[in-house]
Amino acid sequence: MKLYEYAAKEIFSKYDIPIPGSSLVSDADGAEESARKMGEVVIKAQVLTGGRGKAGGIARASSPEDAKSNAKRILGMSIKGFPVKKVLIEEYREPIKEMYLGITIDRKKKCPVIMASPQGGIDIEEIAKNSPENITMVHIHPLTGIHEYQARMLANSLDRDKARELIDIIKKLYRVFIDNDCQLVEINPLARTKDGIIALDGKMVIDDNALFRQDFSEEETGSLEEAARKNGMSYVGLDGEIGCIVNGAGLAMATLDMIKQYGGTPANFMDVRAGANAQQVKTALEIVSSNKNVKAIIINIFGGLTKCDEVAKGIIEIFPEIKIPLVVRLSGTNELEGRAMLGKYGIHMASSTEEAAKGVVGLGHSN
Amino acid sequence: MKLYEYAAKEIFSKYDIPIPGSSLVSDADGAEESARKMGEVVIKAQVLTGGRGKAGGIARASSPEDAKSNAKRILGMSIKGFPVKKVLIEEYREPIKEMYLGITIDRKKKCPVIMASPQGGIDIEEIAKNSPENITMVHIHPLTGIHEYQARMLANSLDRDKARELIDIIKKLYRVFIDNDCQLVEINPLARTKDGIIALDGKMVIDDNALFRQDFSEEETGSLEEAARKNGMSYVGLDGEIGCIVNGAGLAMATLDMIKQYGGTPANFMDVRAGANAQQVKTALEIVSSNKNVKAIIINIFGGLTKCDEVAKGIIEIFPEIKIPLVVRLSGTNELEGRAMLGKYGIHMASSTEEAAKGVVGLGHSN
Amino acid sequence: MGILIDKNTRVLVQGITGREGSLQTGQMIDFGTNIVGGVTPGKGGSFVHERPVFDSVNEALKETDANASVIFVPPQFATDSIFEAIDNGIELIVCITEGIPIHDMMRVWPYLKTSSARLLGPNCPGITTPSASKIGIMPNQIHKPGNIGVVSRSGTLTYEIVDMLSKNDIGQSTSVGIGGDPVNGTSFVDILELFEDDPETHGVVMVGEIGGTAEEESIEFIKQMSKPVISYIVGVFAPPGKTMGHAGAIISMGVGTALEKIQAFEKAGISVAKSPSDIVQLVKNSL
Amino acid sequence: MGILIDKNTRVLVQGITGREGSLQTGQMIDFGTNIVGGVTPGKGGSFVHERPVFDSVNEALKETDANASVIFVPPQFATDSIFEAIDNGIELIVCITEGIPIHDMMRVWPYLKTSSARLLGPNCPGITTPSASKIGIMPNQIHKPGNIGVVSRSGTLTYEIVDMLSKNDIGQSTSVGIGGDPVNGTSFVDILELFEDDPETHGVVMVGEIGGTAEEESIEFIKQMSKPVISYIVGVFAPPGKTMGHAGAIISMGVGTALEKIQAFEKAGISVAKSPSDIVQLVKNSL
Repeated sequence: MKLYEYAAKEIFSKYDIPIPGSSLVSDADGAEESARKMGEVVIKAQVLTGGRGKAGGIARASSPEDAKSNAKRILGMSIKGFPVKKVLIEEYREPIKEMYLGITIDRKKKCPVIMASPQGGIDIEEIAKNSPENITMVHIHPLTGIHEYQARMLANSLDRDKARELIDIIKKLYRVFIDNDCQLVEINPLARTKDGIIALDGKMVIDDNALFRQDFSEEETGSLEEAARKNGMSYVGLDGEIGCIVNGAGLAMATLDMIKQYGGTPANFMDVRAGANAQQVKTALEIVSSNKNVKAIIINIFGGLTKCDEVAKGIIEIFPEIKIPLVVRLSGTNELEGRAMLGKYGIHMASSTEEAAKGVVGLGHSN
Repeated sequence: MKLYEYAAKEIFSKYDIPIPGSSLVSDADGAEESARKMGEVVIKAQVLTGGRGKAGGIARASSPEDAKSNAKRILGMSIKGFPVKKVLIEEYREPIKEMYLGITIDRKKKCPVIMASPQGGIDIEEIAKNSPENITMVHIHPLTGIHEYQARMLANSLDRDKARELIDIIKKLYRVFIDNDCQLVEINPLARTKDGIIALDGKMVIDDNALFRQDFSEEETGSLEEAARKNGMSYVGLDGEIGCIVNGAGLAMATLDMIKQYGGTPANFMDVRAGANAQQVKTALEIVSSNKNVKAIIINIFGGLTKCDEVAKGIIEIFPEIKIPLVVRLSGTNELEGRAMLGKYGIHMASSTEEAAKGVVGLGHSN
Repeated sequence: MGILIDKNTRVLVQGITGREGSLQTGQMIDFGTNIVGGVTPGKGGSFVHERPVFDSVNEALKETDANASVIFVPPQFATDSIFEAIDNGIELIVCITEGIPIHDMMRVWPYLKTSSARLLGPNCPGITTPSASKIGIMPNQIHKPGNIGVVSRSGTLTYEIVDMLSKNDIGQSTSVGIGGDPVNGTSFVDILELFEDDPETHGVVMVGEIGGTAEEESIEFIKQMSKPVISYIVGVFAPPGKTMGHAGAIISMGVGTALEKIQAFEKAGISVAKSPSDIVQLVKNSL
Repeated sequence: MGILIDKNTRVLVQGITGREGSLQTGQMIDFGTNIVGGVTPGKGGSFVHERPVFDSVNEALKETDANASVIFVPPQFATDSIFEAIDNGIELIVCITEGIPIHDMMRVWPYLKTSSARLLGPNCPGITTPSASKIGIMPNQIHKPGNIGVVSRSGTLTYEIVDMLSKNDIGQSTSVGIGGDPVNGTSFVDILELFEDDPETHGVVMVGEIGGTAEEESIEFIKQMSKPVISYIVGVFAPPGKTMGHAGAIISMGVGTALEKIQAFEKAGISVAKSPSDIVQLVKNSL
């Protein structure tokens, strides 16, 4: 789960990592009012995607009127498909130097890795590619946590003159990472100003698996992704015309690849997970079919924990309402029962992923 | 550093480990007043030694008057040489079952060990000796901390019916142990009462090496042990007549053993530590000579970090005031300088620990 | 006799009284697995499928001689069960549980490495040696004894492939799911080494997917193996930057796309199948 | 050539700019130790006794080829220095620092065990191989080359014994202080094993003390050694239940009194000296 910049900074502030004074507003009048109190400000679009700056979602304003007009403009924007509903009005802080500090998980070494670069503000992946010598990477043992000497090495690589302040921030950011079950926490830029070191931007991604013990409430977006998640399933929207419902992420990806091989384009990824019941299958069909681009749907189930008769039950409940052609493949647990149930309804059946993929692409083209 | 029962219980309470309502008083009137509010109470002598109960330092009182007279009696006591200056007035809780729970450090395995026994109230070393099958010992990995399954095993061994409550207390007690740098934390008895599980006694020993980061202030006792500690040295009073000043705990113990072999009895153990300066040596002599039983003093130094001339300087500064015969042995760093300095004062010199020990025992006998 | 498990493997089920734990215990017994008991705190003394239930692994080991365990407990308690199994000297631990927080697994990993235990999973379908033993949740009917080892990061995709192999008369020595989570206990190389040393295994099917570098890390070993390895890697169509389900299929720092993996394999001269049926062809050609 | 160190050992001094660190660096250089540099955060670029000072072990290793380090940093930072040395692959770490909290050392121990580093101490006087190298704080003049290995939990008592051996013409192969703290990096057995395998060591003097069971744990090994071991154990007169200084001499759970140790040694047929001069006699008799 991604957090908005303002939410990440609220957490930084709780851990005493310095951030500029700010106020979150959803209309231009609020922006004007905030700017009146702060003086020179920066207006920043709050969206869950990168590249705001290039898209014009960030502006400086030296007067309240200026702040108002910029906020109005930005609140009317949509960045990479994300409408801007809120802007952060922040005191402007002149950076003397812009640095990068981030913590993520190194899958290969199976531990947190802290990355620091004296060159900040721009994309860390660019720096990693073009001047890797400018990034200091320090791996942290998950059971001991960060050692003082490690924080010191990172701080020295950023700005030797401000090592003490930076050591403190690095140790605090590591606590943010651990306490909040982060997959990523990033300060970019981490700026040196005349008043000290300060976090000018903040990014946090929380492990969805850990949300049960974290206090983050997800914003209601009304999206299909959200509807799936609430029902214990996983949905990712894509650009094509073939709706997909599969149990298991690996089989789902194989199904997508196969549809592509047979000349179709998937409209979505959907994993109904192990042990899906009839109700979930029904919901999955509702979600997938609500995408207007979908011309045909493939249901590909290899039952282990998932029972094929449960799947069939779910399909039957909603099948009459769906006007989109279906291809169903059922193998594994209670396969025969499931097939028998669907047989009566004249639903296209397939006996393998390949057959199903080939079939659904054909239906999609003829539809 | 040992904590008083009341101080240990204050910490337990901070961690939400249940303790009886109580009040700490230093006079009989206070005891009466507290008992008036509480009803049936227990009056407990606050001393840093075991065996209070057997010595009569614990009494139950069912009326305020009874509490007053018992408090008066106990406040007049001295238990194993410790005068009772304060008593804890505690609400009486009827135990249905008395258990033992303790955490200490297993030196062999170099990790914390939690010990639980359904038989509490009495000496755990007795149980360990006589019925070891009644003690469940669980070792904790210092880097992972206590696992839920370990707390559950211990709880089940104590009282399966109250496992949930006990798991909670065990995990909290482990936090007490870690957060406070404990060498020992003990609840004995841990009682099951009709109102739940409760800690009826508490014992904590804090690692002296960790006091720099802990917030325990040592009670002023005016003892020689305290005077030594404040000056960065280590003193333990013993029963004999030979005062000892040595650098290094190992050499100090060897010196004590040797004095005993030559027929003397040490009046103290004293380690002036590595790198002692003249001021510390002077203070050490003051401390050791203030014990009226001391008939002769041995100063045994093998200089490494400690410089023999510094030691000599310290001796010379106070030597004229001390009326007790001295034997000094100086070897190692700046040995010749040190010896030369003392030579002028006619102080008995020895060239080895054995010679010095033999010499000081002779002086002690003739004095 | 395949790898890691055989007829003599004695299995404890951690979380045996839960819905899935109990259901799958029945399936494993039907398969012929030697289930010696189960563990559910607070349920000690009861029975599931006529197997005794204990309050802890420690108590279970006093009454049984289990040397393997399979974990069905919910994600918030699953790593505690892994620690309990490790501390009690269980040699093979199979963790089926999906959805364990990654920070919890990062804490398990260094602890696991200093023990002698082998952990399969988490978020894995388990391991099956046909006609001998099955630990986990793979459907009973898909397996067929033979000489092909299967190792995979996926769940249902593994069933699909094993099933297809069996239907095409290609039996398996052992089929292993190592799990799809970013931090798991056993790598492709760990399993490939065992297959290389197993006289009953004549070739290996390896099923990888987008994300991480687990596949790339196995290339050097595969190149020096004496046995043929047929690979199949899914997620070519998964758009970069999107998280494809809970399977840990997160692309980080520009590495781990399926296409990159396929290219790296092909460059190293390792066979890459285009589809499940292509796997069958390539296996037949290789033997 | 003795054990653990020789003329080629290249030593880094952690905490080189402190009072003791600087003083002892001078002493080690006088002894002939190959000190290649030092570390003190924030003092990088300066020099102590003409040796370069670095901000971190990592930076020191870019400029020097140190393979050992000696730690003089204050107790509240000492375990961080140990972790830093371990993580940078230092093979031999000698921690002189006294007064490290026991909880800190408990956290070091499992980490150390999974590394290949050898830690002497903390709270130890270090290690000396006469005419070759000295790492630590033993007085330079007490050593004499020869064939007796010395291993001890004490500091000054070790000097006393080494000095007495030298004065009686009994030279040492290597003298080692393993440290007096309850949780330390190296046991008696670790050192005894090295002495047993060292062709230049013909016999061993082992100095133990009250507290813990480190001495008892070495009995089985000593019994099967081919070389004579002379032991000396102090603290017979230390009253039980009292803490004798900071030396970790705490008696816990009824084990570890000096008398019990002596009796256990005598029962196992190991020579126990009554005094330092008795050590000399027993060593002479044993060779």
